[in-house]
Amino acid sequence: MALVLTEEQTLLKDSASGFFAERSPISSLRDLRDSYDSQGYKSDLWQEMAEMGFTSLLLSEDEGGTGFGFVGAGIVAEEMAKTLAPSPFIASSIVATSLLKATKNAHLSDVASGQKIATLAVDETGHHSPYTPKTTSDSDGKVSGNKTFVPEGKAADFVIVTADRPGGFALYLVEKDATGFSAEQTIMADSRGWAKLSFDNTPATLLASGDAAKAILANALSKANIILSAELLGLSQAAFDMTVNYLKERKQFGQIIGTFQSLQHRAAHMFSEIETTRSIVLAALQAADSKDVDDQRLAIMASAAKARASKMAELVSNEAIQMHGGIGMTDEYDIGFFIKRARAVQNLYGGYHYHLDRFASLNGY
Amino acid sequence: MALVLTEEQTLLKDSASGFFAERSPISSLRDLRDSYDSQGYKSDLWQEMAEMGFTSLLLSEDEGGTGFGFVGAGIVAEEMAKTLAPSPFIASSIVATSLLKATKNAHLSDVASGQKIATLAVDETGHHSPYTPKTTSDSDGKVSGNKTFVPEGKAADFVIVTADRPGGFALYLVEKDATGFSAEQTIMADSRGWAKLSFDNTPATLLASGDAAKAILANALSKANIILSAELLGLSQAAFDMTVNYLKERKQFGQIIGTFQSLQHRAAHMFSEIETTRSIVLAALQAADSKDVDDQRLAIMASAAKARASKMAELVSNEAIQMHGGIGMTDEYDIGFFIKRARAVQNLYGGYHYHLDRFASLNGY
Amino acid sequence: MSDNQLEQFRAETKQWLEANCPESMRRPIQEEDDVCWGGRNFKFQSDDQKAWLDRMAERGWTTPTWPKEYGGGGLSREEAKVLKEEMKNIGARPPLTSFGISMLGPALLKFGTHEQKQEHIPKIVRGEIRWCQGYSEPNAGSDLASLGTKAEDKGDHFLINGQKIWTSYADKADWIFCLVRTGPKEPKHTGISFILFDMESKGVSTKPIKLISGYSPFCETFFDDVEVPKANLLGELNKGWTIAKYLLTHERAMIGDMGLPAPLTPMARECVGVDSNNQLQDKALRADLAAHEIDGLAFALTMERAGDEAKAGASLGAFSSMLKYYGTELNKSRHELILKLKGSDALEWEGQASQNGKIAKQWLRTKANSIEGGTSEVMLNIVSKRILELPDA
Amino acid sequence: MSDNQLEQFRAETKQWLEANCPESMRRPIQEEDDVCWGGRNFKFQSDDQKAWLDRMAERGWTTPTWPKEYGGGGLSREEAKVLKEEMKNIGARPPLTSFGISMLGPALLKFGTHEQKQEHIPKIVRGEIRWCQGYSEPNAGSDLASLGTKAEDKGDHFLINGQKIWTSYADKADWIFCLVRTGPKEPKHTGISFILFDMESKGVSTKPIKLISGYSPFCETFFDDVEVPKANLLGELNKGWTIAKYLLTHERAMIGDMGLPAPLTPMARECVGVDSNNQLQDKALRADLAAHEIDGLAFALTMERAGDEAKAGASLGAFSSMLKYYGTELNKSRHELILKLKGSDALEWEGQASQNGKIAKQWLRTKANSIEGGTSEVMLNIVSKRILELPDA
Repeated sequence: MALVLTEEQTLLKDSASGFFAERSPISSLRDLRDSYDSQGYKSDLWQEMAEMGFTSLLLSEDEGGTGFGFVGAGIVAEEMAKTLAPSPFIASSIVATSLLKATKNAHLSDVASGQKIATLAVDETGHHSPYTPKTTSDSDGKVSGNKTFVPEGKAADFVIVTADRPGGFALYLVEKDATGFSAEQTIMADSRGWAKLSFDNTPATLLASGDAAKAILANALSKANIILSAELLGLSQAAFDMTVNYLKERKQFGQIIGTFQSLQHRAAHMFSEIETTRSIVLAALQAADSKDVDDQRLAIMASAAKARASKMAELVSNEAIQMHGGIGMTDEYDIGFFIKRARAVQNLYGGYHYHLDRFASLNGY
Repeated sequence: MALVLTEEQTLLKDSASGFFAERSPISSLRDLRDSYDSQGYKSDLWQEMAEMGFTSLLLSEDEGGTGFGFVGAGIVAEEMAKTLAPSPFIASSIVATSLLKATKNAHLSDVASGQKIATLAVDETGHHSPYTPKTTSDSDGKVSGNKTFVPEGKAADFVIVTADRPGGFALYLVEKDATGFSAEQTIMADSRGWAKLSFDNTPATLLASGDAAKAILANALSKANIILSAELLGLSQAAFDMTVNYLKERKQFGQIIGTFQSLQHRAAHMFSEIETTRSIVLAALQAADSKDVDDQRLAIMASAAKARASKMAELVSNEAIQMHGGIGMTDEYDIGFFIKRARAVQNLYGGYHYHLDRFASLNGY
Repeated sequence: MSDNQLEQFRAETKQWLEANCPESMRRPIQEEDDVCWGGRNFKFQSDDQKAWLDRMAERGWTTPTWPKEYGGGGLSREEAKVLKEEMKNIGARPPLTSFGISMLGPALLKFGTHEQKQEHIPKIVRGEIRWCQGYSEPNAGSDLASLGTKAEDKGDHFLINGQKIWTSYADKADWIFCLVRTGPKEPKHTGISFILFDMESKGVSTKPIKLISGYSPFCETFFDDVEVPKANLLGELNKGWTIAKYLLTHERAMIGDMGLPAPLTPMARECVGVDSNNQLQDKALRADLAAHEIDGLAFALTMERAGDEAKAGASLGAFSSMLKYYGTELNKSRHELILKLKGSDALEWEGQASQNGKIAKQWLRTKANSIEGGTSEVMLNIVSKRILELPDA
Repeated sequence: MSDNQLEQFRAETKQWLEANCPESMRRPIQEEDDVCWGGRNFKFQSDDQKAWLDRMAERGWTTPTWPKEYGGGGLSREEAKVLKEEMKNIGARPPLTSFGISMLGPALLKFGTHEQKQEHIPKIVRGEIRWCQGYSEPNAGSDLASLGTKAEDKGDHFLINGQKIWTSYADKADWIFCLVRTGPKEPKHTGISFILFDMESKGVSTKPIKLISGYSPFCETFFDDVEVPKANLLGELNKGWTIAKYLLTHERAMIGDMGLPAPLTPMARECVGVDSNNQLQDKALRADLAAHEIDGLAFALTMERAGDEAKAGASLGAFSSMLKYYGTELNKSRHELILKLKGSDALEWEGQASQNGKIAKQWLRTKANSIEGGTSEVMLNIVSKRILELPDA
């Protein structure tokens, strides 16, 4: 497949771009933060996203979706990231949707329509280690344990949770009003809707178990990491554009600072890193949509894209602050929101080193 | 101890600097290369170095040496490296001398006077792995096996060799005319006197065995790596100075290229890397001379110095070529000799990654 | 000073510290509140904090090497080093931290009149007056010399109008030392004067700037017809740039004076875990950590070497710009590494587990290291021009 | 072209290649001698090498997309891609490698007269004439436009005097395409013309330059009163810069056209060894290798994307400078990594074990990648100015 957007995809990009710029500028995230909103996003934005079809991109038109697939989802994630628009898009419309689809769960349609919010609870420490949960379940499917770093964990209507079950690994679904379940909001640097969850003998529905469950989770995490790479690409592009504009305006020593060659070269280098990342993200998105790509190849592309996008985002977000100088350090200016969100996305479902290791192992070394 | 040179050490530095500039400019190495000299250095230079006392720096005045110790040896290694002067200084006057001294071997005085050349043969593959030799010996001390990357291996009058002996690791001494011994010159990128050695039931004198031998070798390798760090520092400094001078002369686009800010910043960054390396090298040299520093601490300092000097030398030698542009690629110009020697020294007794790993292990992580 | 005398000094110091440093002042500084800044409005955290300051100030040991004449400790460099070592041995906190000590003091001692020293130094030593620095302006950041705050000559006083930015703790300071324009704007460096005044003067107002780290250590500071007596000029009229440069060099050299930061090994072992070889589980992170710690060691040794060379009579000069560049970039890398060691836990912003986001906020705080006190870019310019002597365009 | 037609073309091509590509031409290119450069004095390595060239040239498939009119293959982009894929499938070597194909051809096709195309293109297609490029001069490297080689108008011919440097294989080439000054030196870009002439012309001499890699692919080339007919001017007088720029862009875009380089995994596993988890023993090197291979993948995909965007009608423009910068820096890193994987074995310079120092010499060869064809610094200048639109000083 050619590494360019189709006409339809370009239209989607334009409409997503306009939508987020108008409906959820960065000030929207700032408002949520300053009001200590516990949901972490605005319900009316989410409603409008559903109406735009953004919540059902992964479902074919036959399944009641918009059929844009992962390339479409990557486009939306990238545009959304440019204004740091907060919503359960990735947690619910990508990760949970992938898992519900793979397990043929009946909640799928409610999630795809945006009426219900779902999320995956997988991490138990600061580091991603998805296949060896300490959370346990008995053979009746009662789940006990703790999860952390759960996106939209407070807002979710139900949670897909990993657990160690007698006989092996398992994926469960837990309703938010189930007994023994509680979600505590965590205020994180990026001001989004994170939560710590706890389960105490909580009744849960078994979605999948054993190696099948691991394979389903691995596939969903590969896809999730590809979409997160698109998010990192979008937020880095926006931070970079702001920075290049600033270089064209700010004067010091009687000169526009953008005339200084060392800043020019660093900017040109960042451009190269962003553009090469753009290619691998697009190829990974196409791989996620392709029927010819097996799980191993998908995992390689996902880890490559996530590792690279993470490294690139670290470079660009740091340079963005440095090149802005003092003003970049002020909360009043928007650039700080980008570096904060970048680190959260870099960490979610495995950071740079995790994916470097995974890439090497998958490639046989 | 203060991290500055004493008056005596400064005098040694000045005299070494003048000596190598006059007696062994870079053209001297070029001559040896172009004449396919198999010894790899000029005997008269070596004789003069012995007269200067450079071959007996590690021996106290009581032992018949000049008593300058490792700080003195580091000074000589650094100055020698600035003109890439070829000699068995490191192989014989540092590494072999350390080992002969530690094993109280009678050859020590001949080596310290420069009359005999000795070297250590430790590597068996392209990678340094000193304590698990494939070379074996029987209990009579007959050695069989192959060694590679042996500095001055062709010129050496005798070779200290590592072997697996019944009962454990051992260090042996082999004379160059021993039966079954042969040394084959290897022409390497840096045009120095490297050799591959082979031993076939070769009679050898046992110097040390078991854990004691390992400890003696480890100590000598720590010290060797510290001196090699000083060599990397010296050659990097010289390549850097040549480069900065070139930046002040070369014109392009009607300007001295040294006025371009991106080159200025890269040069200033290199300066920082060189100066910070200079500090750790000096501290490591002082540690090698200090009675208060145990083997573990010495090993930490050695690995830190070698890892850092290697990384710095890689940066500086690459930048030196790039900043010289086309002229730097020509054999006629001297800068190419620096990058070639740098990589050989980086590799000898363990490269960057080897010492990074060792540093981490020694520090308990 | 003979080794014997020094050893005697060490013994006495040890004894005195043992007797006078309260137990609670022997614990590491954990948070902002633990730091004693002094000043008119300072609220002591505890009686111990006050006692420790008073006892140290009485001996002049809040400023060990300053002259006794003005209340300083009058110690030699060697003695001061001994004091520092002995304080470190018992884990004693610095009794007083202030810009009066670290910045203004050295300039006052070098450029001040006897009267000025008499007036200001003892109050700095005793922590009675807290100072802030008024350098940067909205349009004069890296290009500090283009500053525009005006001081007009009104006979017996200057009339000051203008705005400063990035004034550290201006809202908590009692006095300010300030660069003002008293001469023509071109050539920029020659029309600047260095002046001291009370922040309670009429016409001074401050507004804290909230940072991305959530902290507000800096202010915007406004001067609206502030009257300052002429006697408050430090050094000569229009020669303030010399003093500012002297202080900047001093400040840059101090950046890394904290010595080798604590090894990250314990945090790494705890957060990342170790395998059966006692190595960190995450081997790539392990390599990054080793590389960083080696760089940190090389830098700490370079600070030490620069100090030793200075003692041996060498002038630090532009080398301080290299130290400032390298030390601040290293500190930024260190905090990125800490983020990686702690993973997502590092990103908590509020809450007990994270001590209200200490790691995240410190990480963001470090981003300013390479901007404040001269950006990394300016430092590299200085190194390339003054040390490498690369030509101007 | 329909998919059906393309599939038919694929089938026919497969069959033809099977029948016509000699077995010995289906082995990878191992060394310099395996490359067929063509030209008057070329010594074919074997009859197979000559037969393979002749057969491919007859169909115009040495230059698949060039017009049939001048001997090219006349294939569409899609067909050319199929041909390339099918050649790759059987491991067929390129039948001909030449600067005539990769550099001069595109310029001739775009700027040449019908007569010029008729004269030169078929000889390029058939490998009869070997070309070299005369651009750089000792004082005109990155600043190519300041070149000084003069071509004086002598009525029916130009008289050429001057010196070129870095002329690839000038000592082996039959003809040269050359930038010469026909107009005033200032403004520099407008006085340059693009001219073609025979290297056997009186007054042309060459001198190989020995490189640090031990190879001598480049020459110094001297012109001493060389007479060149006016008809040999390509494009308009004093408009040669336009052609040179076109070619440089073309050349830069091709740098990475080799696709994804071979994975280093086998070499790494063999040289470094693997542990019981089937991971490289040296974990830090393993992480560096993974990071490098990911960068390589991202770059190869970027080349592919640029190609796809060009097909979709986008103009590559200054993006090619980014590709040139990134691809060459990546290749340099790759060879530093190979050195680390092989350890000291990589540094052998002569001898059988190392195929006479192949690894070391290739490593040094790559250092020129970021210098020749426009330095990395010039590429970054172009990106910052033409893509990011950052202002000139």
